[in-house]
Amino acid sequence: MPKVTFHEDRCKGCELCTSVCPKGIVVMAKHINSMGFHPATVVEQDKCTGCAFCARMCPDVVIEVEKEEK
Amino acid sequence: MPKVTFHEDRCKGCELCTSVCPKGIVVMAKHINSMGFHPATVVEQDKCTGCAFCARMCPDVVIEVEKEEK
Amino acid sequence: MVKVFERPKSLTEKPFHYCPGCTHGIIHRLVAETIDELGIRETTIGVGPVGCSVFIYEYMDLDFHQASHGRAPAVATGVKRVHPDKTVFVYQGDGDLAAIGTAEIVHAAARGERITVIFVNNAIYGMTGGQMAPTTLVGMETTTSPFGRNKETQGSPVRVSEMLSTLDGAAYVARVSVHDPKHVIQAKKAIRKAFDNQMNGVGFSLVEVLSTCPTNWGLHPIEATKWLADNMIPYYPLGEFKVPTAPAKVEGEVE
Amino acid sequence: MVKVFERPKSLTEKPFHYCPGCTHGIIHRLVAETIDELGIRETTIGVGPVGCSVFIYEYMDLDFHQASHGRAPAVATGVKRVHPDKTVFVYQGDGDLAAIGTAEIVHAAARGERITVIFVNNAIYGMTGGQMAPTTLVGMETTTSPFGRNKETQGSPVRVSEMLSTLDGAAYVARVSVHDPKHVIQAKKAIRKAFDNQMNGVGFSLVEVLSTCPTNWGLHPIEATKWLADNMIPYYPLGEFKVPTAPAKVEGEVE
Amino acid sequence: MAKILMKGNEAVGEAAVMAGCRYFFGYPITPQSELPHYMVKRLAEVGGVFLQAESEIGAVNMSFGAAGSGARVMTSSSSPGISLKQEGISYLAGAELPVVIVNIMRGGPGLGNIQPTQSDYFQATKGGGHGDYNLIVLAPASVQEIVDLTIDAFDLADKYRNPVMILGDGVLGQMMEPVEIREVQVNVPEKTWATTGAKGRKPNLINSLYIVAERCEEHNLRLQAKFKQMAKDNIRYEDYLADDAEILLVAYGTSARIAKGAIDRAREQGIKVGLVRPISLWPFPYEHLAEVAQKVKSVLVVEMSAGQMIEDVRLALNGSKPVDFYGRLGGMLPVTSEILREIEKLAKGGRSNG
Amino acid sequence: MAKILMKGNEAVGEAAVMAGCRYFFGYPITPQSELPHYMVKRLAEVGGVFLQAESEIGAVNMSFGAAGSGARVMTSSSSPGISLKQEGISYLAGAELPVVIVNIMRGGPGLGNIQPTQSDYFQATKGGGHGDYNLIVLAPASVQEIVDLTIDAFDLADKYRNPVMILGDGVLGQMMEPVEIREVQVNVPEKTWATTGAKGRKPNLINSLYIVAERCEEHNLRLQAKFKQMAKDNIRYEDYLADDAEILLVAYGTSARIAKGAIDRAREQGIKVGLVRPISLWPFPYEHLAEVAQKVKSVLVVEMSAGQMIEDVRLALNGSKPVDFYGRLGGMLPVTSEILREIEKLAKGGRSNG
Amino acid sequence: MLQEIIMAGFGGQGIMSMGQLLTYAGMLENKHVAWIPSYGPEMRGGTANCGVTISDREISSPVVFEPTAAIIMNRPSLDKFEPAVKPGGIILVNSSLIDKKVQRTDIKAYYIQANELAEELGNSRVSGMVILGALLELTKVVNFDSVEESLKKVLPEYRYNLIPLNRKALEKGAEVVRNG
Amino acid sequence: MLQEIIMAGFGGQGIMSMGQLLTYAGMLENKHVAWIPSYGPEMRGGTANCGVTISDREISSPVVFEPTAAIIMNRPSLDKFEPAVKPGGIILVNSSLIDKKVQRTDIKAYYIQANELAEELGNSRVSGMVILGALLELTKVVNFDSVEESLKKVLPEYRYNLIPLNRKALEKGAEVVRNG
Ligand SMILES: Cc1ncc(C[n+]2csc(CCOP(=O)(O)OP(=O)(O)O)c2C)c(N)n1
Ligand SMILES: Cc1ncc(C[n+]2csc(CCOP(=O)(O)OP(=O)(O)O)c2C)c(N)n1
Ligand code: SF4
Ligand code: SF4
Ligand code: SF4
Ligand code: SF4
Ligand code: SF4
Ligand code: SF4
Ligand SMILES: [Mg+2]
Ligand SMILES: [Mg+2]
Repeated sequence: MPKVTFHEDRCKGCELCTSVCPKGIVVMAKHINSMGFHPATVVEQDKCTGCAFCARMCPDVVIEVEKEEK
Repeated sequence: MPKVTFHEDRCKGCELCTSVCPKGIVVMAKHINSMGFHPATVVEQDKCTGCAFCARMCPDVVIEVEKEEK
Repeated sequence: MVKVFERPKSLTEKPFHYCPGCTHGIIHRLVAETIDELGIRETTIGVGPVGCSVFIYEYMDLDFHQASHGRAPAVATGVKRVHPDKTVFVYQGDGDLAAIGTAEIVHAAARGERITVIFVNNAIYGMTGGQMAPTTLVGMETTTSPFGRNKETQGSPVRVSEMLSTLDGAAYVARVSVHDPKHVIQAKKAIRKAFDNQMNGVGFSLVEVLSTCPTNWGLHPIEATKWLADNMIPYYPLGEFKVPTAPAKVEGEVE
Repeated sequence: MVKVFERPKSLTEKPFHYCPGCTHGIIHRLVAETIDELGIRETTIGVGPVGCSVFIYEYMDLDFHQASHGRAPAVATGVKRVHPDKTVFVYQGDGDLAAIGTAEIVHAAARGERITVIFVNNAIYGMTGGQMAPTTLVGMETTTSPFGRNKETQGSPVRVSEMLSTLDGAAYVARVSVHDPKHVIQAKKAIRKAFDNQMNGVGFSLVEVLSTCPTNWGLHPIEATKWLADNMIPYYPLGEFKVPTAPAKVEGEVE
Repeated sequence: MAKILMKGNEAVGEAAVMAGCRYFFGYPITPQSELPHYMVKRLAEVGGVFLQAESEIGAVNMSFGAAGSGARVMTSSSSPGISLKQEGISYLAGAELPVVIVNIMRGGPGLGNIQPTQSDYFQATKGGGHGDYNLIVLAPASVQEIVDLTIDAFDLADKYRNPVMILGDGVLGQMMEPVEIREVQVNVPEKTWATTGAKGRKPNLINSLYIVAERCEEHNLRLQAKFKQMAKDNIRYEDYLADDAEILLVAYGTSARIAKGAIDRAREQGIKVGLVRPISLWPFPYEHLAEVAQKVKSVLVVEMSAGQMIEDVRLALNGSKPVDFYGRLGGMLPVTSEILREIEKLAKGGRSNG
Repeated sequence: MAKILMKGNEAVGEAAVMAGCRYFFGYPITPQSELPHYMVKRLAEVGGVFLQAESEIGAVNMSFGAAGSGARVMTSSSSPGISLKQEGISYLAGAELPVVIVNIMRGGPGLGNIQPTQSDYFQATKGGGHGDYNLIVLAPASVQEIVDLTIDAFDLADKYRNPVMILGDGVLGQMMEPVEIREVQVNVPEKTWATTGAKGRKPNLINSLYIVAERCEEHNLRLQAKFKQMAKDNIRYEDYLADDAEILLVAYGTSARIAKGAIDRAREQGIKVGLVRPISLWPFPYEHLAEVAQKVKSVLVVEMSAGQMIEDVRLALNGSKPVDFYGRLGGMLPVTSEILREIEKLAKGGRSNG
Repeated sequence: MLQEIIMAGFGGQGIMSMGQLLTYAGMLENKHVAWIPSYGPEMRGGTANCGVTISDREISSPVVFEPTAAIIMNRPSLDKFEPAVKPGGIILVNSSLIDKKVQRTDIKAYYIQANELAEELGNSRVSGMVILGALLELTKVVNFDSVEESLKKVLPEYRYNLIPLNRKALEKGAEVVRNG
Repeated sequence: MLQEIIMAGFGGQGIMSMGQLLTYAGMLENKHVAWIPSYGPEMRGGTANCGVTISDREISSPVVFEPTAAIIMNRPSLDKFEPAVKPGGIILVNSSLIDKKVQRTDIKAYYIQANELAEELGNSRVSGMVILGALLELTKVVNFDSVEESLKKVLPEYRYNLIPLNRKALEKGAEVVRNG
């Protein structure tokens, strides 16, 4: 199952990732990170297809994506 | 009958006029003008058609062309 | 599990200072990914601009020159002539490249300098507070066109890729965008080609990347990507304007 | 008897200092004739370059600015903005316009400055002793390309008219030549159009005139005209690259 | 007359408009951006022309064209941009064109930073461009003075047909102080030399080329005579508690303001210290300074640079007094307490080692 | 060692090649054109790179790139072109890059003419660009000295990581004199800081940006310490009949040569006159001049300018002696007989009024 | 009277305008005034501060090195400016945002729950005005009416409805410090 | 020995090279030498002149203001340089091209039909060498062998055949002034 990891400290809360996830599973967290932004996070990780759209769109290289080896 | 006049003092002897006269009647003079150049001059003025090619090609505005009024 | 997307090695750990949602960050990453793929981190020298990306040298784990405003192509020329075997790339904004640096980019292209230029067109001067750039669209409000850019008095935006494509020395010229993932992937391909060309000894390559400036456009980052797609792309059509025709020349070969 | 060809009134009596056979003189005359025809001698302001034609102000009986090397389009912009009702023209060589002055000409064109530019392309730096210009043909020997311009290291000649034609602000761009009387007549027509446009409030107009430099080409003036026809025209095709499309705008009207 | 609170950069712009300037050519650079931002709107109101050039070189040459055409013109930048204008400035001086040039100095050399400095003093006063020429260089120290000097700058430029520079820094550009916005009687002298179309007169020529050396020397001698006159007529300075001073500070612009703060505190301690603040940096108040310095024991120059104006101070004193220096570099401001410490040292008869 | 007859401009080029310079970036301008014309051929012989840039700005920035990449680099121009390079020169100084810059001065201000002058002294020595920085400025007075100083210039540039300027004029550039073409031991220090690809080491950065003022000040203090060291180690001058002189001339470059001619003639008349010729204009030989001047009655500065170096002479003498001036402007040369007349005036106890 | 006041906090807290407002009020009272921002790279980084000088005499240095009073709106500003305050001076800390206490004993510290107080008044955005009110009360540098007057100069007319709220905030702040 | 020589005429007469040749010869004799051209706008206008200094001592000024000798190859140069020649100096006029006479009496004038003499030798292009020969004879500034030697340095090898002719021209010029 694909997995996305958010390096939350780097997130600036721009929301670009949320707008491009085809599954709509990236949302903004309620809490504030060390830079003072609401960071993005994934809900329903199991729906993730590992398409990496979120990661490719993130200007701050917050997101890593892993997939099972085939 | 058309008439070409060479303001000889201004001529730098570049020969461009000689090369473009369709009648071949512009030639370089033997003598030297005040600037030290062999000036261009017209021979067989009567063959001149007044086409002004010589004048248009002269970089130093040496040549004037007159024609009879029609 | 394998990583299908991770931080490129050619980026340092330092967080970008860019505003939230500024796509300079995406473009930095694409360059770094390309350098990683080609395995040329240790043989690449970057030349940075004056503009919001002035600190690029802090983010890329490479040898770098910080050039004066607009002159990065000239600096890169000096670098490349001394190190013809190294990969030399330039990163410039639109104020830097298309305004003050016009002569330098035109002549680097005309000379066919074997360098790769990443040209970030965000239609504005980001760093200095959102002034009109040569690339600002007609009607766009900026701090120096507060009533909207007036075509009659302030002129029409310069299409850099089209202009440089008229030069024989320019081998590869493409315009891409990074406003959505699909375009990010295309942008990456163009950047890759622009580096490949240099390594193959082909002449000057430039990739114009349409980019957002949410801060100075006064838009939310998501709105900014939409605005780019809706307004910039119609005036700045995407595509490859010039691709190398002749087979790659060996460095130093002379006709 | 009527004069069918005489010295234009807008020329002073002072003999040109140009070398024998240098076609700068023809081009000066064409500009003067145009000004005479339009009856605008008293309302025209010229801006001269640094180059062999630096003394143009001594030959034309007009108000003139002697601009710094390459910056004549910027100077003309200043003049025209102060005197929008006057006719402002610029006379520049290819070193002046296409090398050091690249940014100034590109942006005057992009802004659609309502000025007329006479661009004399003789493929060389005449005044300073025959150095390579951005317009020097590949293989051509000059004092700074003594082995012939090498495309690989010194780049390819810039086609200014084609390059500027990519700019929306450029209303009229044409390339002409003065190597024979027929072409002189065509050149005159283009120059006339370029002035007409300005008077009609149409934007930026530029006429590139292919010109000889017998001295630095090391050719007799007649050979030089032949060399121009045989070598320059194939690389620099003649013609109108851009003609005004929209009807002329009234000065100050804004969309 | 109403007072309003204004930023220094905006005050430059407003004063220019008051002085009848209707043409502004610039290129963005921090920390002077409020000036173009202000001008683009203000000139639209009064029917002037604001034009953002493609570069500083474009801007100075547009100014050349507009000034040669008879207009009152301003161009503005900050240190690196002013360096780029040096060829153009030399042309303006050579062709005798009245342009007001604003330099809001920032940290150098190179890209440096955007913090306030005074490290372009030499460039401004000794000629950063080639050839023998001088600019009138005016250094305001308050927003009100920015207004007054900018207005004067236009008059002086026209009077002498010479470029005039307003030399400020980021502090002056960004700070707000009350200014009096007064009616200004705009008196532009008739410019019969300007290019307006050669109608009913001989052509006018705007030119700095004198290809024959003898002519070029004549031209230069004429310029030198003009500079001499300019130097004679335009010396400006302010004395602050200098009358009875035993220690004399010399500083201009922002560092003079900070120096005043230190002087106030030193006076509280009973130390007799005063200030001469050159307002015109060119012409420099050599004689005045020499006169005031006669009565003092020691002189301390305070600059936001490695020591540039100090050379003019030394030239003024011509060895008559020791001259000490306290300076901060690279965008750091002199600190009142540190200046005070230098003053105390001098008061104790030591030498400052700033 | 063989002597050959060479033009000054060509000698600059040959010396550069002797010193291991393999990169030349320039843009045509009279009267330095023989230098690029020579270099394009000579560098082809030794496998170097000659590149004609699109402008002087292009040339100085190409030099920046090449110097930052570890090469020995030269760029050359004349007055207006050098003005255009001022931003670039400030960047070179800020980023500490060793580039040898040649200025073959011509008449100004503005377009001026192409005749020899010395009117860029201030620009060269006080900093025509923005910010606090110094160039080493070397002023040869013969073709042999052009060779020697050019070779030294490359070593000094590398030693201090600082741009070095060779300041000449049209006379020096165009004249021919015999020169010794000797074998030069080229010792380029290892440039571990240069950009060569970050292989097996941390990335190298060529940079002049220090956005935080505290860092920028530190950088500047480091630069100032370097300039101090440079100033200490590199003072050069020549004394000519100065030992017993009662009248001291101070002149450099071409005007020093002409001054020597006048001195020879004055000595024939028995007037005790000598010369100090600064060879390094920065650092200026302040102390040496002060020392020599102690014994003289009066000092005459001769320049091909309106008087620029005279300020440094006055700073050196610090009021201890009267300083007179004889200068020619706009491309005119000082004339031996006129200098002689000034000397005679001073010998009679009068003041020169040159 | 010479008051040299530092106001410091995050960008977006309205620090700069608050400083300008105070400066304006001083000008209206015919005092000598100067306002000076810090600018530069920090600005994008987030912190913003400005100095306000108000004096009976001509102002020598407009740069505030040793403030007689400081308004502190975030934690980094406390660290930065606490050491700078003139001995005997005052420091006003927005304790809604800062939990740290002032360490120095030679200056007088006031902790004001400005955000809570502002919210009590119905609008959290006037927290700055609450602290400013406290400053006015403690220093008497200008009076409330002048600040209200300057608001009129600074705000566009359609915003005049906000003036009473701002006035209330000022008074609230004053009250808090008056009472201890 | 200090000789300061001006050579002046039209561009194309080989004046500059003649000056360089003389300079070279001086160098071969281990004398101190300097050559200096006039440059600038005149050059395109047509006149060309250069100064040559040859001395036993180090050369102070390479600029020749008061020549000890002048070779004059055209009329305008006569007008320009006649007044400059040092009293007691000499002036050599190519009388093939100049019909005017020298007016000054404090200098010694020589008129040489250089073009005719050169044509007698079979090549009008060596007229300059004829005058140079005269100068050498009169001033002894360098000897003929050194000039011949320098020709070898200056000419490409395939031109060495011209050397005897040039030598003859030098001697011809010397002969003319020796005899007259
Ligand atoms: C010579 C000079 N002129 C002006 C500046 C000021 N300046 C810094 S960045 C910049 C423009 C930045 O715009 P752009 O290149 O579009 O980059 P962005 O910030 O939009 O990425 C300017 C004008 C400077 N540093 N140097
Ligand atoms: C800033 C500056 N750089 C260089 C020069 C020297 N210069 C004078 S004219 C010229 C080029 C002339 O060539 P071009 O423009 O082609 O005119 P042409 O003489 O061929 O008509 C140059 C480089 C100068 N005067 N100023
Ligand atoms: S990898 Fe694709 S599916 Fe998974 S979170 Fe990211 S965008 Fe959504
Ligand atoms: S795109 Fe990146 S920075 Fe923006 S919200 Fe998503 S994770 Fe955060
Ligand atoms: S007018 Fe025509 S025909 Fe007559 S001379 Fe001239 S070119 Fe020949
Ligand atoms: S074209 Fe003109 S200048 Fe040339 S030879 Fe003919 S008349 Fe003379
Ligand atoms: S100002 Fe614009 S370009 Fe600069 S970092 Fe912010 S969003 Fe990006
Ligand atoms: S050098 Fe060339 S361009 Fe200049 S005048 Fe002579 S022929 Fe014409
Ligand atoms: Mg941009
Ligand atoms: Mg040309």
